[in-house]
Amino acid sequence: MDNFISKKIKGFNYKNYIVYISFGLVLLFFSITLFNKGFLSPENLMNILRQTAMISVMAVGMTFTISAAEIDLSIGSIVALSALVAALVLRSAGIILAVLAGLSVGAVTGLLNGIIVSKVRIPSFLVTLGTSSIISGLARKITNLEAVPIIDKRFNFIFGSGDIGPISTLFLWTLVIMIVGDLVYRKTPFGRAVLATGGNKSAARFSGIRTDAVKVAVMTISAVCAAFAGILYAGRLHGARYTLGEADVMTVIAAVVIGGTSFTGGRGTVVGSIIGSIIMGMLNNGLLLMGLSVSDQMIARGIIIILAVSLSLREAKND
Amino acid sequence: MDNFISKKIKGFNYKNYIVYISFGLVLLFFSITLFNKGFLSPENLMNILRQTAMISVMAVGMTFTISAAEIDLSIGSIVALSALVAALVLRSAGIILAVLAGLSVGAVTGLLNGIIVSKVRIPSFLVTLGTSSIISGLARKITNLEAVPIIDKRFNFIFGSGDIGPISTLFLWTLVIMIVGDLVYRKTPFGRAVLATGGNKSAARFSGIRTDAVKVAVMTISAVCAAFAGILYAGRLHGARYTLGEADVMTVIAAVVIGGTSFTGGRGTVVGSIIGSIIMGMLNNGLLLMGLSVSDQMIARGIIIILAVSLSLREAKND
Amino acid sequence: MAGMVKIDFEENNTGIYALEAIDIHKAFFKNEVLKGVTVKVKKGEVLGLVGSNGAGKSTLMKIINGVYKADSGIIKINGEKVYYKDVQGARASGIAMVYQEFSLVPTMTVAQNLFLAEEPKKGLFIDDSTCIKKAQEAFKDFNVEIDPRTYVEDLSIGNQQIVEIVKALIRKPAVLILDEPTASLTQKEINRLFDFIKRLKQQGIAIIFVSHHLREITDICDRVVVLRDGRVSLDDYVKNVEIQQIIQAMIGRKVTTYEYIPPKTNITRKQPILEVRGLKWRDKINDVSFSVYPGDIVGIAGLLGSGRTEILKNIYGLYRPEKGEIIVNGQILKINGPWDGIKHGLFLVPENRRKEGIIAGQSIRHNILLPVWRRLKKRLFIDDGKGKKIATDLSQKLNIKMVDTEQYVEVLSGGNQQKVVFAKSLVTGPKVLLLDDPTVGIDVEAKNEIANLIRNIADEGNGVLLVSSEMEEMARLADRVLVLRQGKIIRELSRCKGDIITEETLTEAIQL
Amino acid sequence: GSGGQNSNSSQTQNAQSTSQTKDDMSRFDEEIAKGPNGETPTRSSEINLTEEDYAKLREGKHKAALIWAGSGEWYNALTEGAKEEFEKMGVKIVAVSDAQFDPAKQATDIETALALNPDIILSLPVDPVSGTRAYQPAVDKGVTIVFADNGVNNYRAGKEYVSIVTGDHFGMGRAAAELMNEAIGGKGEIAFIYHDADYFVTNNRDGAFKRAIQKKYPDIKIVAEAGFTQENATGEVASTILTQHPEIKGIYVAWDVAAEPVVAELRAAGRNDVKVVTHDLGANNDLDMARGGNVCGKVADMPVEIGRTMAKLAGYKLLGKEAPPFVVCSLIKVTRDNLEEAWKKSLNKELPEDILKALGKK
Ligand SMILES: Nc1ncnc2c1ncn2[C@@H]1O[C@H](COP(=O)(O)OP(=O)(O)OP(=O)(O)O)[C@@H](O)[C@H]1O
Ligand SMILES: Nc1ncnc2c1ncn2[C@@H]1O[C@H](COP(=O)(O)OP(=O)(O)OP(=O)(O)O)[C@@H](O)[C@H]1O
Ligand SMILES: [Mg+2]
Ligand SMILES: [Mg+2]
Repeated sequence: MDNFISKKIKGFNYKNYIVYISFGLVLLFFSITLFNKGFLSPENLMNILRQTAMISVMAVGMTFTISAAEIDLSIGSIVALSALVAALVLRSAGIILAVLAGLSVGAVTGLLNGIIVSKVRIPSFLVTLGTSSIISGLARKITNLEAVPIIDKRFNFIFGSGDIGPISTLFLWTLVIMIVGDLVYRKTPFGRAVLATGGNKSAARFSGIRTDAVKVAVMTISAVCAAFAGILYAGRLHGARYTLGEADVMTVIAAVVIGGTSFTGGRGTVVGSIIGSIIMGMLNNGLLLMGLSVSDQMIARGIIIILAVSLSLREAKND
Repeated sequence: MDNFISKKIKGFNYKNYIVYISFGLVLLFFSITLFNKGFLSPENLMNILRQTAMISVMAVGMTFTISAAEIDLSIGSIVALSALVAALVLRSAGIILAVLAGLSVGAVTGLLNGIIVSKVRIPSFLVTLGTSSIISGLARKITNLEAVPIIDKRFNFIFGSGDIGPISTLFLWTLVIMIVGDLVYRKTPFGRAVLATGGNKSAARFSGIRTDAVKVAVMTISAVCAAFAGILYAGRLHGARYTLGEADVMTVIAAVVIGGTSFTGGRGTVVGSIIGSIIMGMLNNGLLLMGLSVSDQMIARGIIIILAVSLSLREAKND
Repeated sequence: MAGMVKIDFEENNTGIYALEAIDIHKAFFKNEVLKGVTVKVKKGEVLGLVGSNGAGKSTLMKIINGVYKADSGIIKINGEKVYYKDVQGARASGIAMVYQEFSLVPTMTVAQNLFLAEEPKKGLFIDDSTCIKKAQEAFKDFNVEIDPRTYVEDLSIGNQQIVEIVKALIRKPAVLILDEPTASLTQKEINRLFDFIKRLKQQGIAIIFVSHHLREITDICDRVVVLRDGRVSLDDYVKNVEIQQIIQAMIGRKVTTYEYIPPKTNITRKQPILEVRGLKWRDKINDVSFSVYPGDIVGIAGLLGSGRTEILKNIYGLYRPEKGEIIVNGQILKINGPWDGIKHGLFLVPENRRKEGIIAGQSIRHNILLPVWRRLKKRLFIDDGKGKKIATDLSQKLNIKMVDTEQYVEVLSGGNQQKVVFAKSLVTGPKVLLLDDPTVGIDVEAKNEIANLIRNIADEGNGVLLVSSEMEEMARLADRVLVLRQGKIIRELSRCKGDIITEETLTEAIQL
Repeated sequence: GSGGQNSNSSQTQNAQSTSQTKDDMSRFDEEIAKGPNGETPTRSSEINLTEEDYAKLREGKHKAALIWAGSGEWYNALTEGAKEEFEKMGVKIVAVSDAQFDPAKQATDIETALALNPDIILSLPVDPVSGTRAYQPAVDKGVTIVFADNGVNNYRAGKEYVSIVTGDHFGMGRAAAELMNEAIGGKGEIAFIYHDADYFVTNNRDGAFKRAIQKKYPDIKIVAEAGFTQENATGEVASTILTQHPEIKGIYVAWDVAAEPVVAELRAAGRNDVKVVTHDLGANNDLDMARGGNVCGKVADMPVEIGRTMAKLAGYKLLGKEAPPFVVCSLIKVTRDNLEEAWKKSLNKELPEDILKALGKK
């Protein structure tokens, strides 16, 4: 990751390391204000990593989508449906089948999104707003709003509740997804195709990139990541519920944007998005530890986000 | 592809009239499925117009913001705070003061958003996500979550509850805002500056447009419109509370995008956004009249939005 | 060198055609662009393709490269019919193209752009070090200093153009299409490019070369094809035709080109309309001082990256000078941005059409009137009737090839887009006109027209500061020329002081 | 084993009760709140601490975290009640959280709060199913847990948690039915606007109201039923009901905030003849009630009381006192006449000025 940063700096693209400064600032802030309140205790730090795992996983997928200058609002609903499907399948079948079933929810929705976006040329914002509403509806109907408990210990251990030594399996999953995502994003022709499509669509076409296929691919990636996040939620909570992921879309997008991926596409980093998601997690965690009222937590969160990003921008520009 | 471009050769952006086709399609659909269920009754149609008023007002503001290739996520929180402030001021002062106080909430927030966006150059998505969180927090604290009733009959009549003949004042306000907004958008140098800034910021600067000022202006416009929507909510509900406008942001953006304003900026229409907002209102109304369950409403809404837009795109291209 | 051209042309005379595009038809909507065009090019042959703006050159090239689908017509490679529906297909048949419009990804590095869609891989992953190494070699060949790791958006327009060329060359094509590759390059780079083209000829590569500089055509091409109104109006060996014949075939009449257009009345150089004193900006401009007088057309000549653009941008208020003063009409200006510049009668025609010139997704009218909406206000609202008239008149004056002024600029041909950019400067009626390569990609006829317009503006008592990479344009317009090297004025040529200003003298002045 | 039973019975207390068979009257009447494991309820008034108890607790210097499911006036009152008692006990509140009804967020909040090593957690669980896992870390750390409103599957009073304190949600539903009956004079058609989401409190109240109408008041017909999820989006629901059933005389709405847009629509339609009954207090609608508008009856539970009782029960545990497993706080039927008293009892607040004026008491 170090040589990753330095490489970018050589490329004069300070935008890509702003997020690390923000991260440092927020960490510093809480370390000072909460130094005696267990913020820096290993357990708490592991808590943060565990709690942000699902957001991080979705952020990896969303990084591809936003880099290609598209957006995916359907991830929240996919989380819920995939978790429910996996939980239901698990009643009668094995883990592998359950996971595949869950993921296929994402795959199907993502393909649908992608095809409509690239063939019918409706803005992905509208398409995914629509599918999101459809999928949420299905998630509500599939069990008629009832939560589905998961008793399969192995499933729960592997996806979310287990620890290997001091390390939560959720964190391990995040690592895996991050590494795979980062390599695909930075080191494969596909990753370049995504960046090119987002950065200058016609230039990409002129260079012989099938931009339509790329759009289908990125929509599918973010959807499948969301489906996997749903499975992790199910494993973490030992059950699934139609409300899962409802509130996550904005958090995920925020994480990706804080991570330095540009809405206009063509620019971004996977690792940055993960850091962004951890920053959001630190905020929830730290502000709660401060013992602030819910209202004060909201105010503080807003101020810190804006301040952190502004300050890091300054930093980054000044050198 | 060529076909798509050919439309522009005619010097006519077909995107601008898709929304009317969508509108027609949705209207047709409900007129047929609900012809004996009072959908077309004057009262019901007026209901739709009345209930969409606040969304429409915000959509007008958001049209400017998105046309300048920015976004404003803080409008929801502004609605709540402005309504509360107006209601509180109303206890001790007159209508005019109360309205001004409410609007100034929008003005201040909008200016803040705009200045941070244009001077510090943080993406408006992040800035407004932050301020939105701050403003919501304040809205909760200002009355410690308590609702503030409004007893001033004149206020309630003028803003939201009154009727002039069969026409609701809410609808009249929508008309006023729409006409003013449309004229400013289409007929003034400022409107052209907004479009230019959204279309190609640096080209606009080279031609002498103060793009930074434009960005501040659009962020302020959307915020002030939101503040006014808050006042309308207060007048309609005879009171204010911190939960107002919570769920409106997505609806407003959807209305604007359905209305044909492009996320990448540089093109759009105010009237289109209003139609977009009415389409959303028709959907709520029609699906309820159909007697669908909430889940089925969600599914239907998603399908109809996607279908309507796709079909209209087809229409638009094939003539 | 001409001799050498002939020699290997003769060699390939008998060879079969590397590429044939036969009876190509193409219409965009109702706008018939190509009405049965046939071009053929042999191995090791350089085919020059010329035609006035909007004649259909780029369209034809894009059809050959698989970007557009022809309505009818066939394409043969090495005598065999080929069908491909996209750029990959064309590349598979060994075709590579340098597009006229910017076609790099600004947010990616130079190296990433060069190898886009065919990155060398080591195992599963892209081998970046190889990319960078190959890129560095390629640039050394071209002897330009471009770091493959820089982001394209940070490059000057000239360097971006070079990257585009290298990107095509690096693909080692059998057929190479160059659509106005020399635009916004200076003679230095152009010579390098020509050396390359000659090398490729010897390797038996077929080349199609599009340009509005007929001199270049006669220098480098074996055959020339002229497009006019969507048909081939001339197809002959360069050795058999005169430049005037080519022009005749292009526009149906002769035009006298290239000689100096003198001011109507001689210029009295007392009170300067624009004065620059001790200008310094970063390491790109050092202590630059000069004056422009009413009626004066002052040229700034220099190599790529010598800082010409930066001088203009400092004057115009786009960059903030670190030292020095900008004085207009004897008044020291405090300029915070172009809007202030424009208030004081300045206007800049930028060198970067796509980024700084046009709003592609908006109409010709909206683009032309962009700087003057305020002035078109009648009471509260814009008088669109008046605006339309102004826009239409200007478009006709510059004869922009279009359907009407409501057409989107993005669908105009490159040269016509440039005319739109230039038109903007005319609506403002500037007192000091700053021109940075104002006629890139504009055809011979329109260039004449614009040259006269510029002279008229000066004759009306205004000042003109002209940056151009085309020395013939400089020679035709400039009364005085400041020679710039690494941000310093190293020499001033002035006709009134008896210096001769011609292409040759200028070229030699900036080189040494 | 017993685990299975528990989860069943707790299910009974939750979502399923809405879909219960309406046939046998007896089954319905005993539908008083019962503990997850069938415990019979204890009155909150029976939970008390002596001065000595308080003194003893103060020595402990304990810390408490309040892990709520949402936020709003009701939760404020809940917090107030707990704070009040905790102050007497010298317990410090180190964290207050709002899960925004997201079970994952609540799990997160619990983990986070544990970093502050609280001795007490007062909590309102979002979801009994995922709760089992979510509270496990706290249980493992031996934290004293007191639940509000509902338990968690497979947990048992005295083991994983101390006890559950709740309002009588079924009772509230039935009381609402009585109010509706009085409001429209015993007969007529009404509309039923319910919370179409899986949340036991609202589900139980709505369900009980509906069944009570069907069982006890044969002359009252529910002619229109519509659910909602967005409390601000009930106006559309109400207006469409009015379009299709102009004859209705009353509307039941799941809770106060959700009733505001409904009232607004009634006003807009000029239908001051349609009576609205709902749950919870709230200034806007209470003003309407005070002025004899559409709102004519409300049922409120006692959040402050619940908060107090939860804190006391935590005290019981820390003192090693025997704590009853299931405690129910009373409810109050609110009409124009007892508004002032209701605010005092339920929210421990004075009635806002405007409303007092409207009542002619100022
Ligand atoms: N994508 C397009 N859609 C519609 N019309 C187009 C499109 N591309 C080109 N045209 C039209 O086709 C005609 C030929 O354009 P083309 O770019 O081929 O001209 P050109 O010969 O390259 O001119 P120039 O010398 O200025 O580059 C022009 O009138 C242009 O308006
Ligand atoms: N590193 C850079 N980052 C951003 N913009 C740059 C950079 N280098 C050059 N530019 C822009 O490119 C344009 C031209 O720069 P530069 O002078 O290097 O090339 P040029 O235009 O060929 O020079 P000249 O005008 O002297 O030929 C200027 O607008 C400059 O701001
Ligand atoms: Mg061309
Ligand atoms: Mg230049």
